[in-house]
Formats: sequence, C-alpha cells, structure tokens
Amino acid sequence: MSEHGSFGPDLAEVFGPSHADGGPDLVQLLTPEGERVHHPEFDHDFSAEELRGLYRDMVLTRRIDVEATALQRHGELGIWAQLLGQEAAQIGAGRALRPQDYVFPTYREHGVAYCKGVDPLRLLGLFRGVDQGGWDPAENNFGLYTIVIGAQTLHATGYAMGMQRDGVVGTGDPERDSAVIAHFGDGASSQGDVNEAFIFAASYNAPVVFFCQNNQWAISEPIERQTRIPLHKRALGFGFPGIRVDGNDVLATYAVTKAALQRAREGNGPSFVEAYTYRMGAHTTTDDPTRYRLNDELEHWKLKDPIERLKVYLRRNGLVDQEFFDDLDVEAKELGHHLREGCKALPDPKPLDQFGYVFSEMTDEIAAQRDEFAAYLASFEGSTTGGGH
Amino acid sequence: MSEHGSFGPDLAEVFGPSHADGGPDLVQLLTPEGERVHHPEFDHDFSAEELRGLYRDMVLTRRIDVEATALQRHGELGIWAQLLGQEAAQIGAGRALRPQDYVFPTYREHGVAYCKGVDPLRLLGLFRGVDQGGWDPAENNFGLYTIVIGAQTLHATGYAMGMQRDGVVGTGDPERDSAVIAHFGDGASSQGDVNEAFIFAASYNAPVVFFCQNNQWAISEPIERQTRIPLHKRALGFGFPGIRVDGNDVLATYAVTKAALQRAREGNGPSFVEAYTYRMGAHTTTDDPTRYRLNDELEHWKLKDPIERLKVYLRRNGLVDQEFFDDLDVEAKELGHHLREGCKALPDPKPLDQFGYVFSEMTDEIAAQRDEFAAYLASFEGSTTGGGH
Amino acid sequence: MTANQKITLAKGLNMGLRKAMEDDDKVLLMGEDVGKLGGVFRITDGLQKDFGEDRVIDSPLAESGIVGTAVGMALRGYRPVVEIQFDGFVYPAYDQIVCQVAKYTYRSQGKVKMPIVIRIPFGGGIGAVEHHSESPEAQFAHTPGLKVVACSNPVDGYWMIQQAIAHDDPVIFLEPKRQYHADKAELDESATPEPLFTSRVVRAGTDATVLAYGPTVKTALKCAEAAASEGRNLEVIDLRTLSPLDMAPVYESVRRTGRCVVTHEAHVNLGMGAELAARVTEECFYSLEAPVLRVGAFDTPYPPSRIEEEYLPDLDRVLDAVDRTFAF
Amino acid sequence: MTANQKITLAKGLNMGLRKAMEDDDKVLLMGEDVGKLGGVFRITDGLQKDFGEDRVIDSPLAESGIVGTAVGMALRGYRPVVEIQFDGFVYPAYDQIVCQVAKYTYRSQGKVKMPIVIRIPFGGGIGAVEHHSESPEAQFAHTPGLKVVACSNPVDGYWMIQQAIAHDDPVIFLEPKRQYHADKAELDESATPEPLFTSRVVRAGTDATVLAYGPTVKTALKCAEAAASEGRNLEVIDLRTLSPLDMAPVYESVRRTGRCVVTHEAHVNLGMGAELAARVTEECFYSLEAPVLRVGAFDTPYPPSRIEEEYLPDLDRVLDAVDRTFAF
Ligand SMILES: Cc1ncc(C[n+]2csc(CCOP(=O)(O)OP(=O)(O)O)c2C)c(N)n1
Ligand SMILES: Cc1ncc(C[n+]2csc(CCOP(=O)(O)OP(=O)(O)O)c2C)c(N)n1
Ligand SMILES: [Mg+2]
Ligand SMILES: [Mg+2]
Repeated sequence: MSEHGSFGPDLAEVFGPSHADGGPDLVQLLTPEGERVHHPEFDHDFSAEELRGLYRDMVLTRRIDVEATALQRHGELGIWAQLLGQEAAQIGAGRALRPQDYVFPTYREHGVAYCKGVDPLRLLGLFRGVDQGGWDPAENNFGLYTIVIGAQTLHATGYAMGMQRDGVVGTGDPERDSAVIAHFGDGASSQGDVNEAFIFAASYNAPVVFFCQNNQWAISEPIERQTRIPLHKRALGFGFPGIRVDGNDVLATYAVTKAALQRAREGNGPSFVEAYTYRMGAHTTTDDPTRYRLNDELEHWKLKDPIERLKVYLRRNGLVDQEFFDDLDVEAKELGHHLREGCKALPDPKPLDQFGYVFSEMTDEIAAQRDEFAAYLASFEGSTTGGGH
Repeated sequence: MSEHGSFGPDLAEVFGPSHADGGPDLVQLLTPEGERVHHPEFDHDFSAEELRGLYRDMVLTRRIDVEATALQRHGELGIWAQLLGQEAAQIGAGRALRPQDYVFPTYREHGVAYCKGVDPLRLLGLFRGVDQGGWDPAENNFGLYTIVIGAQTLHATGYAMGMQRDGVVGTGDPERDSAVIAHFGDGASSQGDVNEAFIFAASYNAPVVFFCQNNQWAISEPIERQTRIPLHKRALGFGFPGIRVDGNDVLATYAVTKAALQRAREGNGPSFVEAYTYRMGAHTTTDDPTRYRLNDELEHWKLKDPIERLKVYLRRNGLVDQEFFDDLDVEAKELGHHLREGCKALPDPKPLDQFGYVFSEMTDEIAAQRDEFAAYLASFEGSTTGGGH
Repeated sequence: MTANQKITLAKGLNMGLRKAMEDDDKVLLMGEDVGKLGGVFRITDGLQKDFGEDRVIDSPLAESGIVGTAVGMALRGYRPVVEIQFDGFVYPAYDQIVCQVAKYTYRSQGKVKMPIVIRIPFGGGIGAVEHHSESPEAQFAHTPGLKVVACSNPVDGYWMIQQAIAHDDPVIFLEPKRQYHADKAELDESATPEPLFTSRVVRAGTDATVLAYGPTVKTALKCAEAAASEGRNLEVIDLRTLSPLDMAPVYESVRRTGRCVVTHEAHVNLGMGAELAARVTEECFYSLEAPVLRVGAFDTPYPPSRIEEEYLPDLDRVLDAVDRTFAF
Repeated sequence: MTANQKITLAKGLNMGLRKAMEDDDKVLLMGEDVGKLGGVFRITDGLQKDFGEDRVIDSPLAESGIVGTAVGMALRGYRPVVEIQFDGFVYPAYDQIVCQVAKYTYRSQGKVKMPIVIRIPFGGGIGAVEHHSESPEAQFAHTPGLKVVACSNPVDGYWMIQQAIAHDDPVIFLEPKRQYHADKAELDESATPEPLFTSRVVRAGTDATVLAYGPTVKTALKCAEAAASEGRNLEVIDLRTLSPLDMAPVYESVRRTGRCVVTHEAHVNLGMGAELAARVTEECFYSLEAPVLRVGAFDTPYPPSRIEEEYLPDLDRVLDAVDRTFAF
C-alpha cells in the first residue's frame, strides 16, 4: 500500500483470487460426495421425479457428447466442442427455463439445446460442415450457435429489450413473463461485447441472465488471465448482482438460474451467474490440453463429477432402482444410434442452394453468379474426371 | 426481490444512483465554499506556493478555453471542445504527473496538455484543421488527442506494459519509476475498448491510472444511460480500486491522482479515478445543450466552480495579494494574445506534403499519386480562376 | 391533398423516418443522441417526443452494443434503424455488422431475417476533424449479406429510407452529410418511388458516362454542365445502390458512349470504382474507347480539413479525367 | 555452415519469428494461446519457453485489446507482432487497426512510427466451421496507412516475416493457413531475400498472365502445368504484396501476354481482383486482347465446409477463366 493514500485492501484479498476453489460465495446444494446441503438464499424442494429427470438429462447429454466425439474420431464430424464435465451447469440452466424464455448459446451448449427440445442431431450439422446451425431458432426459442465469442450476449440483451417492448416482462402472469439467458465462457468475459452487453442490460434493466460457464480454461489460457478476482464479482461494477454457483451441482445451478430468470421475468433486471465448473475434455477435438495443463488438475475435478454425485444421492436415498438405470441405458443407446445413423445421413448442402440463402430473396447479381456456376458445372457433365483437367 | 432466492440488496441502493451528488465516497479537500477539509486517506500538505500555482494553472487553462472558444466564434477554428468547469480535474491530474509519466488524452485535455508543457497553441491545429495533433508525443510524454472515444485507454495500457518491460516500475527509484494516465469521459466508459483496457491492465497489473472525468454528460446523454451506480464502482468488478474525487476540487484531485500514480509506479497496479465534475459549456462549439438539459442544473454547478473556491480559500487565508491577481491577469492576457496571433499564423498544410506522412517512407504508389496531382495542379498555373472551369 | 413541400435532405430523411414509424410499430430508432437531441444532425428531430423513449432509444456510447442489440431486436421481430453518429465511428461495430448482421440469414438458411437499417452520415467537406469524413462503403459492399445504398438528394432520402426500413435484409444506408442542409427539392408525397435497388440516369448524354453516388452526384452534374459549355455531352448516372449494383443502365450507357469515369469520395484503391471499372470492362470490352478512369480520394488518410477540398474529387478533377478518356 | 533444411510454411514462420526475436529484443509476440500452446497452429511453438512470458504474451480474449495494447507498446518503442487466431476474429480489432494503427503515423505527421505486424492465418480449405476461413485482405488494403502482404511458401514465410517485423510501418501479414503444414521447401538461410514489397514471376510464360497470392499461388501453378499440357504457356505472378501493389512486373507481363486472370479466395466483388483489373486495364489498355477476368469466391458468405471446395477457386475454374480470355 502506498503511503500517499489508501485504496483499500487488495481486492484479491477481499474476494479471493479468480480461481479460488469455490470459496464462501459458492452456492451448493449437493456436495461432490452426494450429500444434500442447504443454502439460506437459494434452494428448491426437488421431487424424486425432478431429481431423476435431472439425472437422466445429464446422462443423455453426456451421451450426446460421447457420441459426437466418437463421430469426430471416425471422420464423420470435422470438429466437436466437448462439454464433458459441464453437464450439470447446462442441465441446471436449461431446466430452469420456461418455453417462452429464449436462449443465446455459444458453440458448446448441447445440453441446453437438448433441454429446449432441439433434436441433438441438428447440432451435428455445424460440426460436420453441412450447415451452420440446422434448427429454426424460433421453433424452440433457441438461437443459433455463435462462434465469435461474446457476440451473442449483445443479441441476448437486444432480444430482452424486445421482450420489454412486447409487454411480456413484469406483468405478474407467469405464463407470459419471459426472460433471456445468454451463455458464454470465462474467456469470452474479456470481450468488449460482453462488457457492453452488461452496460446495455443494466441501463435498460433488461430481462437477461448472463450465464457464464467458468470452466477454468479458454483453450490454453487459465481464468487468471481474464480476471484476478472471482469472475461473478464482475457484475458488481455494472450495478447488478453476480452469483457463483457450483456448476457441477445440477441442483444448485437449477435453483440459482431459476431465481435469476424469475428475477428477470418480474422486471427486476439482469443478473450474472457464474457456474463454476471444469472442462474435463479438450477445448475441441483438435485441441491437445496436455500441452498446457497438468493431469493433477483433471484428477482433482474428476472427483467432482456432476453425474456421479447425483447418482450417489439418488441411490443413497432410494430414489432409483436398477430398472431406472437399465431403462436409461436403453434410452441412451437409442440416442446414440439416432445420432450415429442420423449423422451419416445428414444431406450435404447443394452448392447451388447456397446462393439462395444470402438474402431474403435472391438478388439478380447472385442469381447471375449461380447461373454462371451452374453452367460451368454442367460443362463437366459427361466428363469422366468430373473436372476438365 | 424474488421469492426464489435473494440476489442481495439493489446495488443502486447500496452504492447510490450514478448521479448521486457526491455521496459518502466523494473525496474532497476544499468545499465549494472554499473551506479546507481533511480526508482520512487522501491528503496533502499544500504549500502556499503550490496553492498559488494550482490557481494560476486553472486560470490560465480557463483562458486557453475562452480564447479558443472565441477563435471558433470568429471562424478561426472549425470547432472547439470546451473544458469550462473541468479545470480542477485537469490541473489536479496534470500536476500530479512526473515528467517520466505518460499521458493519453481525449480531445478535451487542454489543461493536462498545458501541465505537460505542450504549447497550447499546438492544440489549436487540430481544431483549426491544419493538422491532426501538432505536437510530438515523445517530447512531453503527451500523446496525441484521440477522437474515437475510449481507444486511447488500450494504448495507455499497452504503453504501461512497455514500461514494465523497460524496468521502470517498482524499482524504488522515484526518478525512474513511471506510470501512465489514461483520460476518458463518462460516456466513453461504455465502450468495449475501455472495459478491455481494464481487463488487460488488471491481468498484467500494468501501471496505469484510468482517469475518468465524469462531467455528467456525453453530448446529450446523461450519466444514468451509461451506469446505474456511481461510475467509480465499475473498477471493483475488474479487481482494482475505484475512487470518486470531487473533480471541481483541485486539491483533492491532485492528492488522489498523485496517490493513484504513485501506487502504479510502485508496481501495485491499475486504479480508477472518477473525477466527479460538470461540463459547464456545450459539448463542443457546435452543440446546443439547451436542447437536452435544464438551466437549473447549470446554475447548481456554477456554485461549485473550481476556480472560485480556491480563490476564496487563497484570499481568506491571506495567501495572495492584489499583485498576484494583477500579474496573473497580465500573464493570461499574454497567453490570449499568443493564442490569437499564433492561431491565425498557423500555416495551412500543403496538399503535396500530406502524401509524405502516410508511411515512414513514401511508397512508389503514393509518390505516383503525388506526382500526378502535382502535374494536375501545375496545369492550372497561369489560369485566372485557379481551376480549369 | 397537401401542396408539395420544398425540403432539405435532412428533412426528407426525418419525414421518411416518421412515415416508416407510423406505418409499422415494429420500427425502432437506436443510437447516440437520437432522442432528446434529435441526433447531432437533427435527422431524428422530434421523433422521440412523438413516439416515446421505447421507440427512439438513446443508447449507451458503444457502437458494437448498438448494432449487437439491434440484432437481438430483429430476432424478436423488430425493425431497428440504427444511427451511427459519424462514418468514422462505425468501426467498433464492424464485427457485429460483418459477422452477425450480414450472416444471420445465410447461417439460418433463410429462416431468420435481419431487417436492420444502419444509417451512416458519410463523406467529407464539412470542415470536421479526423474520423468525421470517412467513406466506408467499400468495406461494407465487399461483405456478402449486406446491402448498401447511398442517397444523394432530398426526395430520394425520403423514399429510400422508407424502402430500406421496409426491406427484409440488412441495409447500410449512407447519407451524404454535406448535403443534409444544402439544397432543397420539391417532394411529392403521392408519387410512386422507383424501387430501392436501382440506379438512375440523372442526366442523359452521349459522349461519356459519369458514375457517381451520394455526395459526388452533385459534382458530376456540375461537371456535365461545365462540359456542355465546352460542347461535350456527358451522361450522369446516380448509382443509388452500391450492393447489389444495378449495372444494366451502366452497361447500356457505356456501350453508347464508349467512355466511363467513376467518382466517389472513398479512396481510389479498392473503392467502388475498382469494381465498377472491372465489371464495365468485362461487359463492354469492345465498346470502350478508353479505360474506365477513377476519380476519388487519394490513398492517404483523410487530411486536416483545411485541405480537404483538394483531397476530395471536385468538378475539375472529374473533368480532367473525362478529358483524359478522350485522349485515349 | 549448416546444411539447408526442408521446412514447412509453419516451420519457416516459426524460424523467422525466432530469428527476429533474437535480432531485436524489442520484438514481442502477443495473442491468444501464443505462449504455452504455441498458438493453435503452433506457429509460435517453443518461443515462450525460450524468450519468456514478457516477450511472448498470452493475452486476455479480446482482439481489440490485443491490437490496442500493441499500439501502446509501439509508442513505447516496442515492435509487437500480434497473432489473430483466425481471420474471422480480426473484426473486433478492426477499429483499432483502421483508426489507430493505420493512422498514427499520418496523424503525427510522421513523428510516430507504428512498427506493428498483425499476423492473420487466412483463407479456407481446412474443413472448418464458420469464421475460420475468411479472406479479409481487401478490407485492409483499402485502408491507407496499412501495408498488406501475403506469403505463399515456406521460404517466403521465413524471410517475409522477418522483413515485416523489421519494417517501420504496420504490416498486415497474411498466412495461407491451408499451406501451413502442406508442402516442404528447402531453406537457404544464407541467401539474400528479395525485398518485402515486391511481386515475383514464379513461372515465366507467354500466352496469358495469372495473378495470385497466398493460397492461390499453388492453384495457379498447377493450372499453368495443366495448361502447358494443352499447349498454353501461362505466366504466373505471386503478388506477395497487396498494398502497396508492385505493378511493374504485372504490367510488363500483361503487355507481353495480352491476357490476364486474377485469382484469390476472397469474394470477387471488391476483392483485390477488382483493383488489379482496373489498374491493368488503365495501364495496358491497348495491349489487352480480353478483359481481365477474376476468379474468386462467390459473393455469398463462406459456406459450410462440405462444399467449400466448390466455393473456392480451383484449378478448373481458373483454367476456365483463362479459356474465356482466349474466347474474346
Ligand atoms: C472473437 C473470437 N476470438 C477468438 C476465437 C477463437 N476461440 C474459440 S473458443 C476460444 C476460447 C473461448 O474460451 P471460453 O470463453 O472460456 O469458452 P470455452 O471454450 O472454455 O467454453 C477461442 C479463443 C473466437 N471464436 N472468437
Ligand atoms: C467511437 C465513437 N463514437 C462516437 C463518437 C462521437 N462523440 C464524440 S464525443 C462523444 C461523447 C463523449 O462523452 P464522454 O465520454 O462523456 O466525454 P465528454 O465529451 O463528456 O468529455 C461522442 C458520442 C466518437 N468520438 N467516437
Ligand atoms: Mg472457458
Ligand atoms: Mg462526459
């Protein structure tokens, strides 16, 4: 501290460093050991049905991820963004949504997509290279995957501002009141766009939940590069609350996200949820995390597996029987089959069709390019090589 | 508050709204009534000499502004960005600097430029349209005016990172230790760039002071549009301290900025100073503030005039005599004369010279354009109209 | 029936925006200072007062934020009209424009529309400081998925802004700021406007074709007058649409005249003139008596305003180029 | 004296960066994942280990922040080399590049230098998802104050990156990512490289001139081979520099051949081909037997990768254009 005046204590001392494992702020309802704990502010009475549902969702989400990873290995996908380890964060968030709520995902929100009713097969198109998002956002209120990191947080804020104008916020009618959830990663939090989204959302009190999966890494860069205090504190400076939840705890993530969404729907404005979790796999199937992180870390996080802890809890409390697991296994296998077969059957785009999607109606200019290209392609017809040379 | 979980109290209740006039956080050493008060954390023992100096600086700075405004009215400048009312914020900050410290200004930092030893005449070129910044940044460690709002905060951060690499931070040698000050406005705080600068500065612990003159307005937009809590709180979420100082109090601004710079020089990283002030004039000479703000507000702030309060203090404490004011008057007049005469004598740029500044050396391509244009211009020589038609 | 008014470009745009907002309550205006102030050029004057703060939205000072939230609004079914305060301040929003606004329709295979209009006062000649006189049209026209238009006169301003707002694709709408308060023209509100994405012959001629848009249309017309006094009859085309280009009237004209000069305030290198020259040459190869010549700003940054008139294309430089095409 | 190595483009760039860092300790590398990981393409592999974290700087994930802080570093006397992870992610930095990097020298009337190199892996053909295959060169070349170069082979990669770093003006340095690990070439480290801002005839020919750069140089050379087997002798020029352009060898060639085809992966509309066509036509008007033809990506967004090979210019499409120039 300088002798010339005090700036208060070091904030990293007050708040703890960015990576501090949990810390006093962490909202948790289910420990890694599968013990149900309670939180004074955020809790929820889960029925056995609900708990089994959340377990099932996580298992199926992991199955989607495992299948897609295998499909990539077999050359059926060009790349895949794995979510291994982030199932609780995504299912907790995804199940807290109502149909009228709208989701702005990154490229990794396969679990949320599943919760919103998007056929997981649709997610593969982008990674296979047959489309750039094969679902209709309006159908399930689930936006297209966004690859430019952070860009979607502004879309989310604008969409939420649209909801305000539509009179579907703070009406008191739960069927009507709506909110938006914006997903992004810890790395994305450094983008100007994300910070601008915070500013716009705060300024207009927009009904948006900024849901950040802090999976500790942005490819090879650790969370410390993006912030020196716990990330959820970022929200404070923008004038809205930030909460850190155990992102490997589906119950806590559900409870906190539900509360944040409800707050937004009621017209109380934005909030920031940091789901503290871990990317157990590689960044994508082309990444090699052994170049930048230690195996110890991974082992440490394996003990916090989101699926295992709920399984222990369900078992210990007699909420499931073998039949449940067997049925789920069958269901997962069917899902796997659906993905494997479906993926290979995804139709390749037709080169000439692409010209039609640039604008709402094809312009003459583009039509001319299409026609010229069609004529050019036709000129090879009958040739043995498919090409002139 | 939602029944589904508490997000804590409304932050605007905790911190007060963005515009709250001062509030408990405001650091003040001299009241609007010219009373010297003390602050537990930030203070400084000002000698009579220092106080007179600060007064003189503010008076001369205001003179620069008044002269330039008049020059614009007389058509000698295309536009002028007035600082009326912000003299204390700028002189307090400017005088806290050491020669080795580097300044990144906006387009309004005339007082800081003056403190850094830039001839105020040099500032006019940009507004007259004869150059885009007529001083050499390296000469006075005063960067060029930056018009794209917020862009310079990143330059400041990078420059500070360069200082770290040069080993001129935290060495313990006061002649050597250096810091950077980045100026920007309340409106600029909403730009992605400014927030990214906070992130980079925090991440690398760069020796940079983010000095924001919150003059309550960004052209026609009030501070509430940019933030709903006091702006200096923004820094908290990035993990470094933010302080609100009475920006119409030159003593407090000096003390706080000095401490912030010292902290940076010592290697303790970035901080944010919000100089709470008011733009008493128009945004620029082309603006008409009566379209968007009430006269009452202006009258309210007139009572807080930064120059008046120091004058009262100096007088009341017998630190000045009439001779001081008379001398200062002469000095101000001379400065006025220097600006008026100098401005009219500023040479217009020569069209052909401009080709030479695009790159470190003129490319053949640009040389060809210059030559062609020179030949074209020559083709009119002797013609009466100066143009062919 | 009201009598025809004489209006400026600023007024035409203001009236057109008002009309669009009356016609469709999904139309929103967003930007810096567009509300109470009515924009620094007063183009949105009075609109917040009449349509409220929910429809005329003063935004935080962040261009990426403005365009990014407009994308979200469009996804929600609104038709946002964004004002960028000056051309030089559009770049913080460039990423959102080229990666999101331009691509969302394609990305969704046509399922999602992006009816966003981004209004940009563009061009120089107003004695301003740096970043206030840029001509960024090529940086947008090169991007598939964006449409780019430029108006040149009050009547076009009135109609084109309404057409752009009613259009389902994103439109970069360029307004020659130096013309805002310059000339007046008579507006007949009951007329049927030409379609948005069309070019227009604004002066018929036989000897050479001059292509212009936005601020240079006036220059080109003056140039044609001057040439006429020297016995040369120039045809002037106001391109109006820069992407897509409407080349049919251009080809038709050049095939007749055999000579073509393009003028714009943007830098010559990779400016619209490059594309126009390339296309005209390809299509009218055997009709050309001379290469297409380009008159634009030099390939140097926009200069201090004291020499901007020497930097920008003017009557003499355009005429010089016309002369040169005759020297071939 | 060490024996000449056979190296890939990735290796050439890596070696060149290492050499530049050894030669001048003001040279810094900055970017996302450039440190421990060595970049997603491994171009900076091993450099952080050897030069430390102060010289090879992993940055927060913000491109404007990276370029903006690089400007500050340059003002402090450093020579930052910035890596943009993929072409499509340069746009958040576009404002800093066009308004600051490009303009600081001019703004200061030459008092301030901006020796910043912005490395961008560019182009398609790697089967990637959206935003990973863009060709943004025209968006930079249109901006005065920036220099833009593209390397096409390992040996150029090695030399050009060093020359760009040693150069006092900002250089946008484009690297054809699809070539990173493709072909090997022999590097003679004791050779004297050609100057940076020059084009090079990479295949002499007599019948038509093909202009290419970056990834399309290989395509053009294959095309020339194919044409040769049909009895047509194509000259191929690797432009290497896109701004400034080095037109002398191009004009010389086209005056001889009378025919010219330009090929690049960027969109045709307002791509480099437009500028090249305009200039060649103006300078070689009477030598041209046919208009300059352009072969590039269509004016549609980059497509899903399963059809990217049909979208990008390839041997057949370039050859088709050559054929067409002979049909005039
Ligand atoms: C603007 C932009 N810059 C760079 C990239 C390349 N990139 C893709 S993912 C990624 C890391 C993102 O990390 P984080 O936000 O933590 O999300 P995670 O992948 O860990 O879920 C990077 C750098 C990008 N997609 N967009
Ligand atoms: C990126 C960008 N957008 C818009 C502008 C136009 N503009 C110039 S000053 C200004 C208001 C800035 O307000 P603030 O940051 O509070 O600074 P002040 O002028 O009040 O000192 C605006 C919108 C600009 N210069 N740069
Ligand atoms: Mg992450
Ligand atoms: Mg302000």
